[in-house]
Amino acid sequence: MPETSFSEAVDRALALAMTRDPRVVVLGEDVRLQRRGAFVRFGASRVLDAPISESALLGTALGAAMAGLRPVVEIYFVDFIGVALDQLLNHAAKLEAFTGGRWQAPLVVRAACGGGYGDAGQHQQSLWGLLAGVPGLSVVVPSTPADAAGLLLAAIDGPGPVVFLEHKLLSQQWLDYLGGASREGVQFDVPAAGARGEVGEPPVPVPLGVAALRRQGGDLALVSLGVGVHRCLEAAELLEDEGVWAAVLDLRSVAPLDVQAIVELGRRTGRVLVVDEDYTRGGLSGEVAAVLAEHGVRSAYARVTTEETIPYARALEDAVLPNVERIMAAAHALLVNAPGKRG
Amino acid sequence: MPETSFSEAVDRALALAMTRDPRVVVLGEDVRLQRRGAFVRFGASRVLDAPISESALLGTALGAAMAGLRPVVEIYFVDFIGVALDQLLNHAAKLEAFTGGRWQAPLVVRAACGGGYGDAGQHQQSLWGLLAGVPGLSVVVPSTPADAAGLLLAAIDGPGPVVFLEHKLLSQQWLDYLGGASREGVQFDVPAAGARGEVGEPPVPVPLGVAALRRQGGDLALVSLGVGVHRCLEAAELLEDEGVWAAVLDLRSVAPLDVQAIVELGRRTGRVLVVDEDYTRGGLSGEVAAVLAEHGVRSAYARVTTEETIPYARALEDAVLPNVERIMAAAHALLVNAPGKRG
Amino acid sequence: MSSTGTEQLQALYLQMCRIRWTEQALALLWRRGLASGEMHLGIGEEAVVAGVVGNLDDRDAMALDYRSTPALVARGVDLTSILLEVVGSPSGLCGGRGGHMHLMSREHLVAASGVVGAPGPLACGFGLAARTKGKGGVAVAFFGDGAVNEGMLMEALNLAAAWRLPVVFVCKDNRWAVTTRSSELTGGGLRRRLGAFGMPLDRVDGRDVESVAAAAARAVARGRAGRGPTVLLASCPRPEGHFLGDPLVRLTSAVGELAAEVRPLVAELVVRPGAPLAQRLSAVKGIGGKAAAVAVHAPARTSDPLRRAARRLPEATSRELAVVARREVETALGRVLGEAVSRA
Amino acid sequence: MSSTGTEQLQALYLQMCRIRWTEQALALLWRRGLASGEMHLGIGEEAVVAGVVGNLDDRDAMALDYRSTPALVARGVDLTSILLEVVGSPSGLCGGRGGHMHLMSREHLVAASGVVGAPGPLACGFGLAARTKGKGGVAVAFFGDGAVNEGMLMEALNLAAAWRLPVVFVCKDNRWAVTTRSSELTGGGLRRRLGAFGMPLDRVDGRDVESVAAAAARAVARGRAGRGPTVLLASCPRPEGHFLGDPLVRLTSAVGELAAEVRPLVAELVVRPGAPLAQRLSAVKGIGGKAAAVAVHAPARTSDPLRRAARRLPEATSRELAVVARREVETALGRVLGEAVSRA
Ligand SMILES: Cc1ncc(C[n+]2csc(CCOP(=O)(O)OP(=O)(O)O)c2C)c(N)n1
Ligand SMILES: Cc1ncc(C[n+]2csc(CCOP(=O)(O)OP(=O)(O)O)c2C)c(N)n1
Ligand SMILES: [Mg+2]
Ligand SMILES: [Mg+2]
Repeated sequence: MPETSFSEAVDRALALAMTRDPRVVVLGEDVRLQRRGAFVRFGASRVLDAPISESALLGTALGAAMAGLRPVVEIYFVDFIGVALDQLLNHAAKLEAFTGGRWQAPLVVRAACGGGYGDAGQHQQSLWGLLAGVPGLSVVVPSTPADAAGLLLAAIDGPGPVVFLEHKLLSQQWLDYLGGASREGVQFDVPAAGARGEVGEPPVPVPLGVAALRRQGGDLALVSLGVGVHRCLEAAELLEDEGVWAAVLDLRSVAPLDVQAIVELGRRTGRVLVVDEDYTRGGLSGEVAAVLAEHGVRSAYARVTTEETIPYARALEDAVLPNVERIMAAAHALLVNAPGKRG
Repeated sequence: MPETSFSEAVDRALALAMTRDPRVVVLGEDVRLQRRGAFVRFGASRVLDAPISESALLGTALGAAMAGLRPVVEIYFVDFIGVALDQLLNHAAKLEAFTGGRWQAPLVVRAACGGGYGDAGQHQQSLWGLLAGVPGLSVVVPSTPADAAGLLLAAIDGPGPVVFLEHKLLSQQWLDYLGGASREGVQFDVPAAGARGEVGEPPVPVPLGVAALRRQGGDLALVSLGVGVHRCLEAAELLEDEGVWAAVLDLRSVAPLDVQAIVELGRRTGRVLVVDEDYTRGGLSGEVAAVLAEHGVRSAYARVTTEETIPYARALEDAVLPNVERIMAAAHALLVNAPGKRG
Repeated sequence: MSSTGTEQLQALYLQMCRIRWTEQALALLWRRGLASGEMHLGIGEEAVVAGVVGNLDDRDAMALDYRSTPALVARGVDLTSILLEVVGSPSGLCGGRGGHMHLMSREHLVAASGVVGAPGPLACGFGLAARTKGKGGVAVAFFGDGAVNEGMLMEALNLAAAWRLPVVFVCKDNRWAVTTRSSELTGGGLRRRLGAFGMPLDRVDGRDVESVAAAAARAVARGRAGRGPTVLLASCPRPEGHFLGDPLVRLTSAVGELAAEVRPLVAELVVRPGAPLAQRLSAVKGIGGKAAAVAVHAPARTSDPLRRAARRLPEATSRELAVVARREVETALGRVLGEAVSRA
Repeated sequence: MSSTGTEQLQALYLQMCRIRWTEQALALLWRRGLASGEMHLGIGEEAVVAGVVGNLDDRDAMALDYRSTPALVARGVDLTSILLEVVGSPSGLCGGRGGHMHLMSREHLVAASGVVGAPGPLACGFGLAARTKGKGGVAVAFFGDGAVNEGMLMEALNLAAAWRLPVVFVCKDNRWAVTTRSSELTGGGLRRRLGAFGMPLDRVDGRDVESVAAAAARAVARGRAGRGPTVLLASCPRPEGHFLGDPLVRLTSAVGELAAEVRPLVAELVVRPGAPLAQRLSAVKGIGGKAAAVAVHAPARTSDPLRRAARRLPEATSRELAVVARREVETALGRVLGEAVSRA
C-alpha cells in the first residue's frame, strides 16, 4: 500500500467518490481553488464556489441531498458552524426522525477543526461534542490518512448527514494554507504518523461507529480521537518506559459512538483516561464516563480536555490543549489513586 | 411571602431590575406585546421590538452590554439559537477570555425551552447542555417561581453572559400563548408546584452555580433541573411508598455546575439517577457521570433523558421525554443492580 | 374571458376551496384538542398558493413554512394523510412524528419547517438538484414578510441569484409578523429589499388568483428555461391572526370587557418609578393600535380571495365547486375524527 | 486647498503612514514566526480607515474585522501594546490571549472578530448604547465586500435602519473574498444590495483619503444628530492578497516555474473518467484567470492610497511625516522584538 499524506488521502477518496457516483457534488467557499484538482477534473457543474453564506449553503446542500444529490459541503472551520447550526440542528438532523424514516439526507459537511498553530479560540475549536449531541447527526474525526479516506467514503455513501472533521495539525494542506509554508521559524507540534500513512488503492471505506484499538495494554486505557490519538501514543511509549502498559483506543467517530469498545476496554484495564481536545463540558469526555457507569464499569476515570477558551499565545495555547505532559500527569495520578487492577 | 405563578415571578424580577438599574433594557421579537407590562411602565426606549434577525439581535445585545447597558434579550424558543449561535459561541462567551478579563458582557439571553405540549422536535428542545458546554457561558434553568425570579435578578446583575431558560410547562403565560388558553380538551402535564410558589417581596437573588436539595433521602439521588425536578419529586413520593428514600437535587444552573453538591450526594447515596430533559448525548447527564468518576465516587449511575428527536404525537412525545414512569423504571433497575448501600 | 381562462379559474377556485376547507378542518381539530401545540392557518393565502402551485408538475419541489397545508393540498398530497398527521396518527403523512409544522412528502418533494426563513435555503437546494437533473424542474419557496429579515433567507436570495438557480421565491406579505407590523422593522421596505438581489421581482395582488397564476407562470417559465430565479411579492390578508389563539386577537376582544388581559396594563400606568406618563400612554396607545388594526383586519370579507374568485365565475359553478371541495374535505375529516376517537 | 484642508490632510497622511508601517511590522513579525496563525494585513485600506476614524472621538465605538490593526492605530491605541499582543506577550493589549484576529480595547470601545460579518451586529449594539447614553456617540462597522453576503451582516443593516441607530457601515470593497471575485457571487451587485436597507449610501474612492474623510464626516454627523445609519461603500486595493502566504499569490508565482502547485492540475486534465476536456480546460482557465488578476493587482503602485495622498502635499512635508510615523513604529517594533527575544 502506498504511503500518502492525510490531505492526499482525502483528495483521493473524494475523487473516487465523484468518479463512482455522478450525484456527488462539492459546494463551499473557495472550493474551486481549495479543491482545484476536483474542479479541473469534474468541472464547474460539480464543484461550486459559494458566497460567504454558510446558512444558505448548508440549507442548499440539504435540499440538494433531499432531492437526490450527494453533496459534500465545506465550511472553512468548524468554528463557523455557529452561524449556520440551525441547518444541522433543526433540519438535516431531524429529517429522518420527522418523516418516520421516509426521507434521508445523504449529506457530508466537511470542516477543518482543532488547534495547535496559534490562531486563538475563535478558529481552533473542536466542537465535535456539541455536534454529536444532536440526535440524527453523525460526526467523524479521523486520525490517520487511511481513516480519513475510508471515513469520507463511508460518509458520502451513507444515509447522512455526517460531519467530517479534519484536524488542521494532521493536514499539511491546511497548515500550508494557514501560513506554514510561507515562512520560517514557525513550529507546529505535528504528529509524524498522522500526517503520513498507508492508504489502500482504492481506499477502503471505514464504517462509522467502530473504534480502532491503536495499541494494546492492560494497565490503563487512553481513549481519544483526532490529534489526541497521536499524543496518546506518544504518552503510551513514555509510560511503557515506566513499566506501565497503556492501551490506546481511537474512537474515530463521536456519533455513533462505539460503546462496546469503550466498555470492554474499561473493564479490561480498570482505568480510563479520556484525552479530548474538545471542551471539558463539550460532551464527549462526559459521555465516556456515562457509558462506563451505565454499564456498571466502575473503572477509575480521568480526562485531559480543553478547559477554557483557547488563548492565542503559543505557550498558553499549548498548556490549554491536551499535550503529552498533561496526559502523563493525569495518567500518573490515575495510577496512584486507583492502584488496584480493578476499581 | 405571597404565592405567585412562575411567569409573574419573572415579570416581577424584571420590573425590579429595570427599576433599580436604568441600564437594563429588553430587546426581542414582539416584546412590546409579550412584555407589555414592562413596555407600558418603562416606555419605548427600554423595551424594543426586534425584526426577525436573531444573529443581529444577539450581537446588538452583546455590543450594548460591552458599551455599558445590561440587555435582557429574548429569543422566542431556545431551539432558534441555531441561527445565531455564533454570537454566543464565538463572541459573547469569548470576550472575557480574549481580553484576559479586561472586558465583560453583562448580557442575559432569555428563551423558552422544553417540551410536553405537542409542538414536536423543532420547538421543544432543551439544548442547555450544548450551551453550557461553551466555556464562558452560564446557563440557568429554574424550576420554581422563587428561583426564576432570583436567578433572573442574579443574571442581570452579574458579569454575564447568562442564558436564562424558562420551561414552557412551568409558565402559564407560555402555555396560554401557545394555544392552551383558547380551547378545551388539550391537556398539558404541568407540575402543580412549579407553576405556583412563594416569592419574596422583593424577590431575593439566587446565586448561579448553587444546587438546591429539594428532598432528603439516603437510598438514591435523583439529580435534575427544570420540569424534571417536579417529575423527580413525584417519583420520590412513589418510591417512598415502596420504602425507598430518594433525595432530589435541583441543579438550577448547568453552568456553573454545583460539582460539590453532586459529589456529596453521590457519595452519600451511592446511587445517582440523572433526569435530564436534554438529549442523552447533550452533555449534562454525561457530565454528572464524569464529575462523579473524577472525584472517585463509584456510585451506581443511570439516566433518564431524551434519546431522540421529540416526535409530534402526544403519546410518542410522552414516551420520549423523561416521565415519571421512566424514572421509576430506571430507579428500580438501579436499586436491583446496585443493591449495596455503596457502589 | 376565454373558455380555457374559465377552466383554469374553475380549477384554481376548486383548489382554493379545498384549501379553505382544509384549514377549517384543522381549526376544528385544534379547538377540540386533537391537534396539539401551535396551529398556524393559511386562511387568506389561498389565492397565492393555488395560483403558484397550479403551475407546478412532478419535476418540481417546494420548501414551505409553518403555514404549509395549503401548498400540500394544492400539490395533491392526500388530504386524509395530512389531517391524520396533524392529529398525530401513525398513519399520518409522517407517521405522526412531524406534525403540522413539519409536514413533508418525499414523493412530492415538499418539506415544511417551523423555523422562520428556512424555506429559502432549502428551495435553493431543491433548485440545484433540479438543475443537475436537467429536466427543467423548478423549486418554490413560500415565506412571509417578516422572514425577509432573517439572515438565511437573504443569503438564499443571493445564492439563488449568484448560481442562477431555478427557484421562485414567493413572499406572502400579510403585513404582520406575529404582533409586529413588518413595515416598521423592514428597512427600505419589502419591495426594495427583495429587489436588491439581482433577480426580477413581480408584485401581485395575492387576493387575485388569476394575477398570481399569471405571474407565477412567467417565473416558473424563467426557471425552466434556465434563466434563474424570480421573486413574487404577493400581498394577502391574515384574517385569523398569527395563529389560533393569537394574543392580539384575544387582546382585541378583551378590551371591550376590560378583562384580565387589559387590567394589568392600566395598573402599569401609575406604578412608580417608571417612565413619564406621556411615554406610558404612548406605549398603551401602541398596543391598542395594533389590536385595533387586527380587529379591523379580521372581518374584511371584501378582501377574501375566495369571494373574489367566485365573483368571476357563474354562481352555479362556484357553488358547485365549493360543494365538491367541501365534501372532499369533510370525507377526510370524518375518517380522521373516526380514527382519532377509536385511538383514544 | 485651504490651510485647514492641508492640516487635515497632513494629519490623515501621518495616520496612513503609521498604519502602513504597522502593517509592515506585523508582516515582519509573522514572517519571523513570532506572530502565529493567520495574518491578514490592511495594506491598501489605509485611506478608508484613516478617513473614517479621523472623524471619531471618545464617545464613539468601532466593530472591526480581522484586518483590525489599521483602525486601532488610527484610533490611538498604543502601538507597542498592539504589537506585543500579536507576538502573544502577557503585556499585550489583551494579555496575549486574543491575538491579531481578536484585538480589543474596552477603553477605546473597539473590538475585532475573525468571523466574517460579525462587525455588523456588534456595531448595532455599540450604537444602541451610544444612543441610550444620549451624548451623540456613533458606532462604526468595518467589513469587506464578501461579508455582505453573510446573513448577520444583512440583518444588522436592517436592524440599524429599523431602529435608526447611529451606525456608520463601512464596506471596504477590495473586490475579492479570499480567492473568490465578489462580483461573481453578489446578486444585484454591492451597491444595490447595500442601498436596499433604507439608509443613505455614499460611494467613495477608498484610495482617496480626503473623499473618504468628507463622506465619513457626513455619515458621522447624521449619526450624531439622531438621523440614523449610513453606508459608505469604499473601493480599495488588496495588494498583498487575502493573507500572508495567500494561495493565489503563491499559485501566481508557481505558474512561471511550473512548480509543485501547478503540476497536479495538468495531471487532472487527462485522468479518466471525468468531465469532457473542454470543461476541464475552462476550469484551468478559471483558476489561471484569478491568479493572473491577483498578479496584475499586486504591483499596482499607482493606486497606492499613500502615494496619492503624498502627491497632494509638499514633498518635504510628506517625507517628514513618513519619517515621523516610521520612527514611531520602529521604536515600538524594537521594543517588541526585544521583549520577544528575551521571552524566548
Ligand atoms: C428563527 C425563528 N425566529 C422566530 C420564530 C418565531 N416566529 C414564528 S412565526 C414568526 C413570524 C413570521 O412572520 P412572517 O414571516 O411575516 O410570516 P407569517 O406568520 O405572517 O405568515 C415568528 C417570529 C421562528 N419560528 N423562527
Ligand atoms: C463566517 C465565516 N465564514 C468564512 C470565514 C473564512 N473567511 C475569512 S476572511 C474571508 C473572506 C472575506 O472577504 P471580504 O469580506 O471581502 O473581506 P476581505 O478579506 O477581502 O477584506 C473568509 C471567507 C470566516 N472567517 N467566517
Ligand atoms: Mg407576515
Ligand atoms: Mg474583500
